[in-house]
Amino acid sequence: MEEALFFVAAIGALGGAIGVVAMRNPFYSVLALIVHLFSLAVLFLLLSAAFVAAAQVVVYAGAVMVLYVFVVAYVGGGEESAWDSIPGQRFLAPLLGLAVFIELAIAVLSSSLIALGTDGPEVGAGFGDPAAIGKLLLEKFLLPFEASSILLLLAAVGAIVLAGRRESA
Amino acid sequence: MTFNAPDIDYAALSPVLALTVGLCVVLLTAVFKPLRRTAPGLTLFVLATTAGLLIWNWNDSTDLVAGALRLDDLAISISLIAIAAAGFCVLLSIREPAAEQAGSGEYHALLLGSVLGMVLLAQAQNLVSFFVAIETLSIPLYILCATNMVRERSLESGLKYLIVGSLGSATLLYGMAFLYGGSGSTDFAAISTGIGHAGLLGDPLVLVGIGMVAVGLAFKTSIAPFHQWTPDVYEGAPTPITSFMAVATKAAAFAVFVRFFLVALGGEAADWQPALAVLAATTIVIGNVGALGQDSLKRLLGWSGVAQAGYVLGGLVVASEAGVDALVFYLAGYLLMNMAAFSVVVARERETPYGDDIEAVRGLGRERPLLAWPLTISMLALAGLPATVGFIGKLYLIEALVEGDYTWLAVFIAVGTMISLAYYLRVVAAMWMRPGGETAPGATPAIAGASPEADPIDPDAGRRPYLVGPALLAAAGAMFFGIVPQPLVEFAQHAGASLF
Amino acid sequence: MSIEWYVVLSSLLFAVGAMGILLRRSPVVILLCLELMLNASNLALVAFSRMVGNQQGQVFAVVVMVVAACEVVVGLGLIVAIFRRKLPLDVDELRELRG
Amino acid sequence: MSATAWAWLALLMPLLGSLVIALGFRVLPARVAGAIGTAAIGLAFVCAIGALLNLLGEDAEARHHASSLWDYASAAGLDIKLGIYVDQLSVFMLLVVTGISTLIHLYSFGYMQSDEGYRRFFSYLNFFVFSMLLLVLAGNFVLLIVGWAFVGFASYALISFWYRRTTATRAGMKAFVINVVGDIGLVLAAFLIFRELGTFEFGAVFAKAPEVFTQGGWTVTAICLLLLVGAFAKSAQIPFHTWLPDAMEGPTPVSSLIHAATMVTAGVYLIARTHVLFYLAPTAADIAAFTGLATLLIAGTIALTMTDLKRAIAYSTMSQIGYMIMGVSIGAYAQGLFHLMTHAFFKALLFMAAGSIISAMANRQDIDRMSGFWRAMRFTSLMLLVGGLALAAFPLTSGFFSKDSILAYAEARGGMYTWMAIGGYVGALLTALYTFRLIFRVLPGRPCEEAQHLIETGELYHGPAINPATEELEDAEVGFPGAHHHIAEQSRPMAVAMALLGFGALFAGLIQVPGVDNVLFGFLDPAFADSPLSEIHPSVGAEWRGLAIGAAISLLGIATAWLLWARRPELPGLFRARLRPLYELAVNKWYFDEAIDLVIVRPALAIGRFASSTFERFVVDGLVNGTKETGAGAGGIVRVVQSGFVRSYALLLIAGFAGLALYFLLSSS
Amino acid sequence: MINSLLWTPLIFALSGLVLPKRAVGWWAAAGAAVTLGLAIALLAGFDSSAGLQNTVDVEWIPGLGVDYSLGIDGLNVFLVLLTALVWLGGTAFAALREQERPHLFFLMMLLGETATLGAFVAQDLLLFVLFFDLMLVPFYFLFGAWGTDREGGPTASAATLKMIVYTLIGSLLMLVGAIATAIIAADGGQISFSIADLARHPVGEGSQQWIFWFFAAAFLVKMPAFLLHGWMPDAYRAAPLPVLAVFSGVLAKVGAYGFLRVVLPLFPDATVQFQEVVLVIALASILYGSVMAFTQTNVRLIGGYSSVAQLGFITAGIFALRADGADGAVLQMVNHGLVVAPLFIIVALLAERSGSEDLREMGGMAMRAPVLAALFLIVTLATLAMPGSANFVGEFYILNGLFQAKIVFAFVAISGVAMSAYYALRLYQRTMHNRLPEGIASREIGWRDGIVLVPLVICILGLALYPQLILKRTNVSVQRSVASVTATRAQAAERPPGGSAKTLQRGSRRAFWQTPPAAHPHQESAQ
Repeated sequence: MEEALFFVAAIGALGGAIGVVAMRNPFYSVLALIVHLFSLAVLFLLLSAAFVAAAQVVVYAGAVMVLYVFVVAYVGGGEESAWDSIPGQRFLAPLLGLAVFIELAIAVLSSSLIALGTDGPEVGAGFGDPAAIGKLLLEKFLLPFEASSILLLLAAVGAIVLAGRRESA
Repeated sequence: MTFNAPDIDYAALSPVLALTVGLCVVLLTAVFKPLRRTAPGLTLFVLATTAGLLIWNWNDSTDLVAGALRLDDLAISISLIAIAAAGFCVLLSIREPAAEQAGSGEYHALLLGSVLGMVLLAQAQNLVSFFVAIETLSIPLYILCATNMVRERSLESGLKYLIVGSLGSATLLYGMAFLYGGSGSTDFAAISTGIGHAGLLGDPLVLVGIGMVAVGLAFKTSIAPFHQWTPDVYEGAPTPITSFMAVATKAAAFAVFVRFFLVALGGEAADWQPALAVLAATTIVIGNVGALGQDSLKRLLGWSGVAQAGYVLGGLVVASEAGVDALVFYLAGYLLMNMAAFSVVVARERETPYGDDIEAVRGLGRERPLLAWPLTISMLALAGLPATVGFIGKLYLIEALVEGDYTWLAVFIAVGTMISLAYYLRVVAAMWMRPGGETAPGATPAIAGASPEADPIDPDAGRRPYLVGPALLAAAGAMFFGIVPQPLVEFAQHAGASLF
Repeated sequence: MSIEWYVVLSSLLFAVGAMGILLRRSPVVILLCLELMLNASNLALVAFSRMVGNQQGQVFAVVVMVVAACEVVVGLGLIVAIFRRKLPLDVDELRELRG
Repeated sequence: MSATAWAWLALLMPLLGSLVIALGFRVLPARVAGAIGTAAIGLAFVCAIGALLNLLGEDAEARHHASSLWDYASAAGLDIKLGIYVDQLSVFMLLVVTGISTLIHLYSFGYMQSDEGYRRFFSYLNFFVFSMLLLVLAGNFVLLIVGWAFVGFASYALISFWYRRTTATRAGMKAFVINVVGDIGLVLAAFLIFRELGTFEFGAVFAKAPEVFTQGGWTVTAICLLLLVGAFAKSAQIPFHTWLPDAMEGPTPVSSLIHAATMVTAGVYLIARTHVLFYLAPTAADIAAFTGLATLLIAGTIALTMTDLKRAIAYSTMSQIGYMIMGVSIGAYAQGLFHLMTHAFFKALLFMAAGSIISAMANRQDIDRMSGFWRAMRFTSLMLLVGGLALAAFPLTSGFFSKDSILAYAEARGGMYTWMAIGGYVGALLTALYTFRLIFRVLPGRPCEEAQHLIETGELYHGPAINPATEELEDAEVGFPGAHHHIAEQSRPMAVAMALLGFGALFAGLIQVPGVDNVLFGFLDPAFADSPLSEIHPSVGAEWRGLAIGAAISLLGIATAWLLWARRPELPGLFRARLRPLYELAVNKWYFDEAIDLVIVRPALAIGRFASSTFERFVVDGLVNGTKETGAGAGGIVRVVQSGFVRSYALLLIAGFAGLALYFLLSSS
Repeated sequence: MINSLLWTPLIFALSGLVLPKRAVGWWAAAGAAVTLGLAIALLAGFDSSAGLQNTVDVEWIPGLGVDYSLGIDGLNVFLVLLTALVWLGGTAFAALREQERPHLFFLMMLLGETATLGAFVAQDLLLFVLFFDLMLVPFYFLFGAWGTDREGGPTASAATLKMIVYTLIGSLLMLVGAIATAIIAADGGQISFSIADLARHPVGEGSQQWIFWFFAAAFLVKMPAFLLHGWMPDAYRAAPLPVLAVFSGVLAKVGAYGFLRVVLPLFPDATVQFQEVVLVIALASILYGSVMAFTQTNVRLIGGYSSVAQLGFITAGIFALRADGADGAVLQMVNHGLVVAPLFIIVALLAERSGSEDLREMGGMAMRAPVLAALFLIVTLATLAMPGSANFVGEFYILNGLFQAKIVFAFVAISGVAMSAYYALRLYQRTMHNRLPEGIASREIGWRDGIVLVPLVICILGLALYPQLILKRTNVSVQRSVASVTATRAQAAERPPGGSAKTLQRGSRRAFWQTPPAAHPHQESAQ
């Protein structure tokens, strides 16, 4: 059961990812990403990370993607021409991607870390539920939590600075 | 449900708090039109306070907020450098078109945000706060680079920085994930013990993790081959921001570089030392040859910044206390040298139609001695000539390197310096050795022609105290610490001692 | 289902994302690819957190989401600004700065 | 006052004179300068006599003293003092040099009168005398070298005295460089001596030498050969002689003082001074002797064909010095010095006379243009004749005794030296020939234009001032060479000087007549007592036999000369036609200049040209530019990679990451 | 005392900035004069039997083990004097002429003096390196800003840049070398750069070998030596003459001085090992320099290449590794400085008269200028090491040392003497003698220039009369500097090298009895 779910989700995530890269039209790319995100959420659930999965769906598939859609709609998703202005890039990029993947895979598979082979230790029901995460966020990770809020504020300001209409314009 | 909030040592956290509060206050000025003018003053005040609080905490090291941060002399010294850089930046930003377009309040708020990121980064000793801090540092900078929106170059630099930067932080993050996996913890100290317990020293998983973290940090500190954004962004960004980035980002990134690699990955030193050494060497060579024959001063300084980063990295390569001392010392010196140079560039950029082209400083020696001397001193200092802080800095680094059996890297520094003379002295020559190119308006400038993009010319920017002052101050500092280096040496040694 | 699978999958996603950045020229898509990479990292984090049985990884993942959101916001802001300046939305066209 | 004190004084006088004249050149009237100069040398002569009397006051064995003023350069085991060494030899030289110099100064006082460079001339001349005295008085090799080089410089300065003449400056350069080569020989010799004996002091060297060196050992031979380089260069012995004829570019008094009477005989002095070493190195001594012989013959043949009055005499000087070198090398020390003295008299005299004639010729020196001066200038002609006779060793003149004493010694030593004696007699024949060739072509016959003019108007002929060597016009604007010089007939000082010398040339030989008196040798011999060779003494009979032969030869030579150049002037032409190759060889001075030019000068210049045009450009600059290019090239590459495409930056970043990861994977356990 | 000597020029330079344009030149000259006075006082109080004296030693950067320690001994006392003297000459000569931007000019001039003096008196290896590099800075400005651009050739600043980069390669490697020396010597202990300490326990042979070349590179380039002189021609053509006078007169010597002060005592093994190599370079410099000198027609270059040859002699003298050779070298450094400086000043005068610096366009200038001619003649004769000049004594000592050490090298080297005679006289004749070309004014030297030139020439004459003045005072220190090497040599002679300091000492004492004839009581004090 779990396996099947994993593979479905994995394929979904992978397919979504490839879709993002492959789609000529930004708009479709966005949609592909949404697929990807949902399948990721499933994977998170499989890893007993309920809160993360939820956040994934809400924050990403909800807020962020909407933002994307708006922007794409605003700037108009022109298809980009197939012709590549950088010689060799077309050819090198996949190679590098492959290389990176292989290296990472080797790193993981050849690691002497036993736990990697396991499904992970038994964990209680509370593992990864909002309460637990919230507790951590307010205790151990208080500072990053606060900091990220400031970060959000700054980002917002930035967005206004960049995109907001100025008196001058 | 119950949870017990971590006890917070407000005294030690005060700098961060001060910055945060200050940030918000400055942001408010953006909202109320009448207060617009006060933004720079306020910012300076905030920075001063923070600096004060930091100095107040000098000499004691404490873990903060459940070990997310650690305030020690390394953190303090680096934070001070960053704050000083920010202070200079604020002064140089007066009358800066970019600041006007972005709105003074927002502009300075973002600047403070970035500083906050740096201060956090310098103290971070937990992967999460590390990551958040580094993003808090970067994201405002992406924006600030693009703030001079009438100029295409500004936007371009912003976008480039954003893309490559995010790529870098993604890599960094993935590396963190591996290390977390390997050690089972996100605290630096715990990571090193965790790796040890799991017997993963030299394990591919961990090592590749280290590699990816190294890439991320190398990117921030513009180490080759992850340096390519540097010249472009430096050139495109508004000059005050460039000056800030050049010094503060490097400093903060190096701080965490040192802390993370020595505290969390100290056990793996034998593995990462050679790799970093090679990176340093390549950086030195690439940075210096890249700077040869550059006509844009900002670009030239960008390339030189790459090279300098290579030198500084040497201090980390040896993974010794002396190394860290040298690193901190050099960064402090770098602050002075760079600020002197950039202040002059800003001034000339505003008073001549040549932008930041080397033409702009031609004949400066006759025309504006008060600008020529700082630039000269900073160039000589960057070139590491004696009686400047640059010489002592190199001396310090080389001493550390030789002690750490990395003499060959020291030789690289020597050779690199030799190459660097070729372009540093070119600037000096332009200032003193040719008849001044006439700066009459209407002369066809080499760069950023009379296009609509061109910033307005302020004919006597070369006399503005808020430009000349910083230049003179920084230059004076660069010379003073070249002749009386001991105070700065002790400063650096404190910083180094806090890790060992 | 052993953790390895998840991690390998994440690395695959990471590679795909990187490849995307190298291949696509529309800044929007590039941002999307960055998202891919960050999510790959998230997957890895969560997987590892499951493996070591503490939730730090998950918290990290949450924070990463926030950060990612910020990057997106800023990125999109930039794109809009560029669009306003009537500049082509193609990273290859933006190369005044070089050499 | 001790002998050394006198010597120091003698050394001081000319130096003072030179300095006073030089520093006062703006204030001193010309004649005063001349007077000072002459007086200084005169006083030096007096001091010399003082030294002599002092020495005579002591017994023969104790007649050598060293004295030093201060440490000149003493460190690290080298001990070099500013010291002099006074013994019979040096006092003898002292006397000869100061004596002759006084007279020549007197002569110049008149001769140079109308010359702009008058003060400069006397300053130089005094400096020369100082240097010469330093040379002969030096108490160690270093100081000897100093004096040696100083005379070289003085001769350079005086050769190119009329420095507007390119020929003069070139000649000066030639003389100086060749002399420097000589100096180098001495320096190396000094090093070698120091290495073996650890000192430069004459006394110590000559004392230690016999113990340290074995007879004929290679070191001492090497030392002597190196010394010979110096000696030959200074004394114009083959192959270092080519500078001497050119040196005639200088004013005639200079030729007479430096290039006839004193400096050129320094080589003889050197060999005599270091006779101890030469005794220990017979090979070197023989080489020296043969060189002397060769020089005297070759120079003789060349002198036969010279048409330039002064150059002809110069070659005769070379050949006469050949005699002396031969003499002192084979052990005839005193004899050699005897000839040195007499030669000083008559050769100086000859030059003076020649100078007087040349003035009358308005600075022309070509004997083909001269004739009939007997009628025009009686006194000068007389003096020329006297000098000629002495040079040709006419019986009972000074040259007669001195030359034959050398040959007699050679004969007495026997073996191959007998052959040297024979060679010497052949040389004597040549001498007589070329001497009287000059005399018969210049004095008798119908007065030439210039002479005629002198007879009629009683004034000197004023032609356009031209350079005798190149026939090109002088730029007379300068005033030197002066509009005209002076002739003995019209200048009292010149006449006096010449008369005194004439007396010396005729009768100086009488102080040393075999079997009759032994003044000179008696005085000198003790100085050479430490060389067994000085024991050899030809019997009086043998001496007189030699004298008889000498007389016969000289008379024969004079007669032949009369036949060829006075009686039947067409004959020389015939001979010339017959013996064309021989003549060519002689008239081209045996092609020595060409040879040296080919072997040394051209290669050096070629190397120089190669170095500056090729090597410097390609190798040295190549090194510099090479580094520059590399840097620029690398910069170019880096900047191409910096393409501005953000995606290619990303590519490089990922690539870098891949590389780094690969490294870590490989280094992982 | 020594402090005031060192800083006086700088003080005058800075205070000069506030003066009006006309005064600043003379103020600077006054500064140089005061410095000279101090230098003379220093010499007067000099005790020729003692070693290092009136020393200053205070911590400068304790953090890095760098001290501010100065001192005078036989090696540098006369070089200091020379520096002060020549600088006075150059500065005064420049002050006599209209300079543009005089403030900057004289600031740099005097800064240069301080730096050079510093390099000479520094007793801390790092301080030495620092001053060594610092010397270049002012000359970069002086050459570049006041130099002459050559049409068809590089501009002044380009030529200067070449010079700086080229000479700094060496200096930077030297910096690495210096630090390496200190650290290796300290091994783990407290780092000290004091030359004396370092000499007491020299670093291992292996390290010596590469460090030696790092230093040698710096010094040889500075001189410059054959193949490393690529920067010289352009720089010399560009440089303003009064500056060139001091540059060529003094700075080149620092390199040679460095060998005696640093290389011999600190790297004895390497020195012995590479003796021949350096000697070959030295000989090459002698021959090449001379040959070039007599083919050049540009008067500056004749001076320049002759310096190459002269420095070759000096190097050869040092690397004879005998006391006499080294004595000669020190003496010759002073002589050469004393000769070259007036030479370039005279060249300046000639150029003013003939409007050209090319031999082919000069000549006959002695005509109306007997005094100038006389001064020039004396300088020329000194240049060609006329016996009777101090230069001769110098070369005599050098060559004697070489002769006793490596006879073959001596024979080759001495050929340079003959060539020097040729090119020096050639220079004199082609300018002063022969006929006067069109449009050349033969003017007598003015009294103001005379004031500059005559004292220098008098010094030449004085030394010629009494070179012992220098030899006596330098000898002790030179003996010490050489002793360490002779020690090594002797020890190498006995058994495979690489012994502790103790065996070194035994070896050296034996050595000093062995080497004839330079046996000298002072060598005992060398230990």
